Amino acid sequence: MDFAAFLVTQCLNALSQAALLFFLGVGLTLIFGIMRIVNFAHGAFFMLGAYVGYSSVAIAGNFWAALVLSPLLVGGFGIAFELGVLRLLYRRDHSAFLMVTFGLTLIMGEAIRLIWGVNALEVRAPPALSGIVFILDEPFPLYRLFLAAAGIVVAVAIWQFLERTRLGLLIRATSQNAEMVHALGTDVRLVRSAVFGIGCGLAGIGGVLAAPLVTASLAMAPTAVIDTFVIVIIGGMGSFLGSALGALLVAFVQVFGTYYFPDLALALMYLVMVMVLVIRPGGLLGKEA
Amino acid sequence: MATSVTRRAAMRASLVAVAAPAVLRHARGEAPIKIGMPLALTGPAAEIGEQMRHGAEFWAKTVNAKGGLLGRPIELHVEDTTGDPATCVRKAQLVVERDGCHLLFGMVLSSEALAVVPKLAEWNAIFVSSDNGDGRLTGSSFVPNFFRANISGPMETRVISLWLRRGEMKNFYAIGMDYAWGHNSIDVFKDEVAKAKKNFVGAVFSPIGTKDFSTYITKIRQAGADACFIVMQGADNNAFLSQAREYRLADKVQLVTSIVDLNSIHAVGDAALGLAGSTRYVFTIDNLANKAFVEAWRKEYGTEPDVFEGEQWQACQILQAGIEKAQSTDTDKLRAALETAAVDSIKGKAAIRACDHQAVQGGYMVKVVKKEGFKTPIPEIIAAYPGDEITPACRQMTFES
Amino acid sequence: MNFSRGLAAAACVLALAPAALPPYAMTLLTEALILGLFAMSLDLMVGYTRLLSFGHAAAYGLGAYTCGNLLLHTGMPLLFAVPLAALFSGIVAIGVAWVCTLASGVSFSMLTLAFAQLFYAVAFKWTTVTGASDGLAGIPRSPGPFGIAIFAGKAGFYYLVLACLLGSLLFCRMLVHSPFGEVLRGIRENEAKTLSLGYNTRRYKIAVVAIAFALGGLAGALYAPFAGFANTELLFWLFSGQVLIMVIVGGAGTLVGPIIGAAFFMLVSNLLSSWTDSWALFFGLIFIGFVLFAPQGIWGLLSGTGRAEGRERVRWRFLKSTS
Amino acid sequence: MALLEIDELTRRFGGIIAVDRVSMRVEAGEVRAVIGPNGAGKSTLFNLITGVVKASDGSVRFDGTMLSGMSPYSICQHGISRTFQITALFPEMTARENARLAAQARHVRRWQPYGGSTVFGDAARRGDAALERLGLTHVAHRPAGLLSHGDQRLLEVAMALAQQPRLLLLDEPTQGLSVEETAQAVDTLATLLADRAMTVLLVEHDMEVVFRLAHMITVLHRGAVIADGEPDAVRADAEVQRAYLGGLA
Repeated sequence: MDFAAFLVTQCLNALSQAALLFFLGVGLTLIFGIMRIVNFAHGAFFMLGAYVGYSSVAIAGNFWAALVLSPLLVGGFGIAFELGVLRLLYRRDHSAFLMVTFGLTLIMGEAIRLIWGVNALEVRAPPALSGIVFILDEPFPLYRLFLAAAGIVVAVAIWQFLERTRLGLLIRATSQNAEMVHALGTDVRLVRSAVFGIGCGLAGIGGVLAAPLVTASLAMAPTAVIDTFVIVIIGGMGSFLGSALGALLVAFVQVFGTYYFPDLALALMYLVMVMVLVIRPGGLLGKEA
Repeated sequence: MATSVTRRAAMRASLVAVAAPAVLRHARGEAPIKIGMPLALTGPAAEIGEQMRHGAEFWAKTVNAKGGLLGRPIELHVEDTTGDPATCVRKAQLVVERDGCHLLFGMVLSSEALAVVPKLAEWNAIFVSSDNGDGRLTGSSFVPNFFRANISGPMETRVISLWLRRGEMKNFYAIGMDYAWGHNSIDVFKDEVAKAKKNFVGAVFSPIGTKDFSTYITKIRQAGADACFIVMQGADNNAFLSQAREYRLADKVQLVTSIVDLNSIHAVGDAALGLAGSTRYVFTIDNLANKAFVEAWRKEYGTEPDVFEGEQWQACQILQAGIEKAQSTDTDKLRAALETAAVDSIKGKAAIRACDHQAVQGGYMVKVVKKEGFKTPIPEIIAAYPGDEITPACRQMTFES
Repeated sequence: MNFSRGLAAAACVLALAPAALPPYAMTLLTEALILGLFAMSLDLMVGYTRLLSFGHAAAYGLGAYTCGNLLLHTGMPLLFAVPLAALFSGIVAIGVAWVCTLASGVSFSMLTLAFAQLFYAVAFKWTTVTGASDGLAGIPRSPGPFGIAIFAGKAGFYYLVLACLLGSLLFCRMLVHSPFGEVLRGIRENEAKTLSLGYNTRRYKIAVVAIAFALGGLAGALYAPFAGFANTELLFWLFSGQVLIMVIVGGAGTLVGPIIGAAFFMLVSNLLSSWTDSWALFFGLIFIGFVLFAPQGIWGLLSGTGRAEGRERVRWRFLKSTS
Repeated sequence: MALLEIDELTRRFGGIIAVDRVSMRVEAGEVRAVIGPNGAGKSTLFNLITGVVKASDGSVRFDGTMLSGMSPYSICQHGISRTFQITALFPEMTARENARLAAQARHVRRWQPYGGSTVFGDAARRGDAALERLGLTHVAHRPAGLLSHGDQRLLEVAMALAQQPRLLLLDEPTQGLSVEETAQAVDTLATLLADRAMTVLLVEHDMEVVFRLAHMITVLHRGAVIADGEPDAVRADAEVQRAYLGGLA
């Protein structure tokens, strides 16, 4: 394959991976921005998304149904958890959130094992997207193009949502100054529940979208949560644009770094993080930490 | 999928049956034969752990139903290691010291086995492996109390290389998971390719837990090989096969994997079609013992036995042969008996050799095809090789010719 | 202060344990004490300086690999290899801390995580020193000097661990009650103010990270000859997360609490997982239960003080009143 | 030579000039107030002097030593102590421990990792003395976070005093206090400063407080000095009046 084809396909690969990372990262960063908590269970929500997606496909027979059902159910579960547990803890130290979300990770992992079993499960891309297209004579999976496009569409949608809608405005205002929003007569608690739900729902979408690439398996959660932490930190905690930038940076470094320095594959992401944090301790677009 | 639910329910039932005191009392009140089984039952390696447990439980149940072994009931002490070597050592020590097990099965991962093996002498325990592929366990890390009933990594690689020697393909590439098994197998493969006077064009290793294989697939495509040797397992294997299909990799390159198992085929579906590979056990092996085993298994669990279920069953047969021969479970006597143990089992003849405690046994090459009567593709045997051709010389990891 | 009386009593009970407990219980207890030492070392950072490290496994792994290599390849006696490994871990920590303390808050946590993961990657690739994914196996408990072999046995090794733990506990107590410790407390409560009072806070933080790493390395150095192996899992981030949980469950900022937390974590997870495959489910519920119903940790429950909670309340009121 | 000499000190944040070529002299024993409308750059000036914010240009000399580029802790070690506009304390420690930790910073063995009865003893003596001078002895045993707002403001001053600084920077010591609390605090401060033993730089909004305490006044407007002199002179200054009135309008 010639270099042009190589470059184009690798960039598209990186974009599709960035899209998946973005679905995880944006949820985590929104939650952090509003609630000042680090959601350790984010990977578990991602995994739950994939499994719910599997069952949705099995029952409804349709990948698109999964794409709708999964975020709703996962987001709903997130809201229930926020209402039932997190809400009781807002006056507490960060370590309390760390503990409950760590506990939740264990519980969700085991619950999924009990419900769906230990074996990995196949989630197929919809037939319309299972084909390939030829880019400069190189075959490229349609599904990955779809991922990249979905990432861009959702990113723009979230951006518009934050800029244009009332809830978006409230979310931004709350992350700036929750007291003030509260004083102006909005129930900040509702905003928090909504954001936690949205964040988990986005992780759920990510899970469904990732499933055709990696199958739905119990191995999804642990690596996902750490990747997500890294991109959110690189981008700047609480920054929407930062999470998009972090996802792009990590995806491109992974794809090209792994190609040229396969021995460093394990360390690449962390090297990038160290470099970014040493230069800008708050992350690329974050406030000073 | 639906089968996993029924399988799970069935497994619970068998657990009860194994543990039920009523069954134990049947066996004339003799002291039970206690076997410790530290397994990864949660975490990424749980798929294999579950299979090994099924295999051992099915054997224990079968033996106990016939009045036990030497008139003594089999008692399995299963513990969850989560696939972590530190936990594995702790759990192994627990079953030895607390439960008094001096026979061990289990240890799903090589890293777990390598951590446990040096302690066997201290524990006065014998460990019969049913899935550890690392060549060094019968090589540089050999200890007298370790026995390998299963096919090792070098052996499965040898099966593939013998099969490839007959073919037309000239250039080979390899991708492996970046840990001991991957490196071992690919080293052996490289060596084999050189002996066959063909070209080994390169290899790449992916870290455990890799999710996106697009870069690796690009590398494989660019290498211009006729075939690619794959050494992967679990989630990584599933992800690789799914993504290889996305890129239609198989259109250009014959994929040959070091281990074909039903679980991955179920997980990736049609993405496995056309995949060739070695297998340690497959339910389509054509002999009487296997037919009976598959029949009984279907009755019990409603599915076909998978690789590690078959391998575990064979390991149990070998241990059983050793115990019957020694008429005892005393470590020294049993070790001596096991060194010459031989069975005519579900994979044909398998015999332990004394020099490195490896079970010499036949190897199978399979191809994944669609078959009437099966919902998902199944592995079909395309070649079989006798044990003496695929087993390296004693304590060696590579082959003479 | 009845701390010393309590400690003496606990030490006596623990010293008598080998006589009363069966071998497997001794194995578990020894490992629990090693983990206790590890968790206590992290408490210096988390509980006393509010430096939330997400990469403390690095300390354990460094200690374990160093000690393992010394014992395997140099024939150095156990009694020398263990402290040397701890020292090495502490020295490496100075460099790590120098970089990590450029940031603070969540970024500090993530930098510690990054370093631990980089060590993990190195351990995976540096086959000659670390044995890559296989790790080091068959690590001996070499005798000496002067042929002292008492620590090779089960009870002997237990006493070695116990001595290290008690010694470290006394050392940490001395540290946190010293002028140095008082400054750490200041950093914990208000770092900017501590800086403006004329303390070079970064230097204090680097010092406390180095001490925590040295003690964490001591725990790792004891683990290698205890288990007989060292493996990359000892450096994995999941382990860092677990030890952080041990500290919080036990009660951060109490030193004794994290030791109990570690023992609790290990013993309960062992007990549960022997009892049911679904142990993680119950384990998770226990954590959430702790947060909701025993916010001050196990030590808070045991000692009957609501100190941690009281502290949180004071801090909350203060933040409310000034923002 | 003046104790504190500020020359052409400038700080830009992006395009905004927060402090614009400020020059100022503070003589030993003098109480100088820095006043100005909101956003005049008073707090930034304090942060520049104490090293919290780095200067874009210009220099600060303290007793002949260049402070520019030094970190906050070493500036403090040179004998400059400060309070913050937003109360900065150790909320979980008692008032006494707060003052003691402040005093400990001046002890040669402040870092000592063992024992400490000598260090703590010396520091506590100085801390207690400072608390007494500010009339806080009766709340010394209470956690600082639970003190009344007025006491918290005074505690911060006590902490600064416990360091026996050669220059004391007070950033709006009466900020957020009620009228009675302010009156009380000003009385306490006035007594404290009566003997002219201390050099003080004071930022304050409340003009009554300023005229009661200060010997000299510097007026900042949009980052620049527009007046500098004795209280009566400044009060009469036309530009000052315009700045304030303009600020209000």
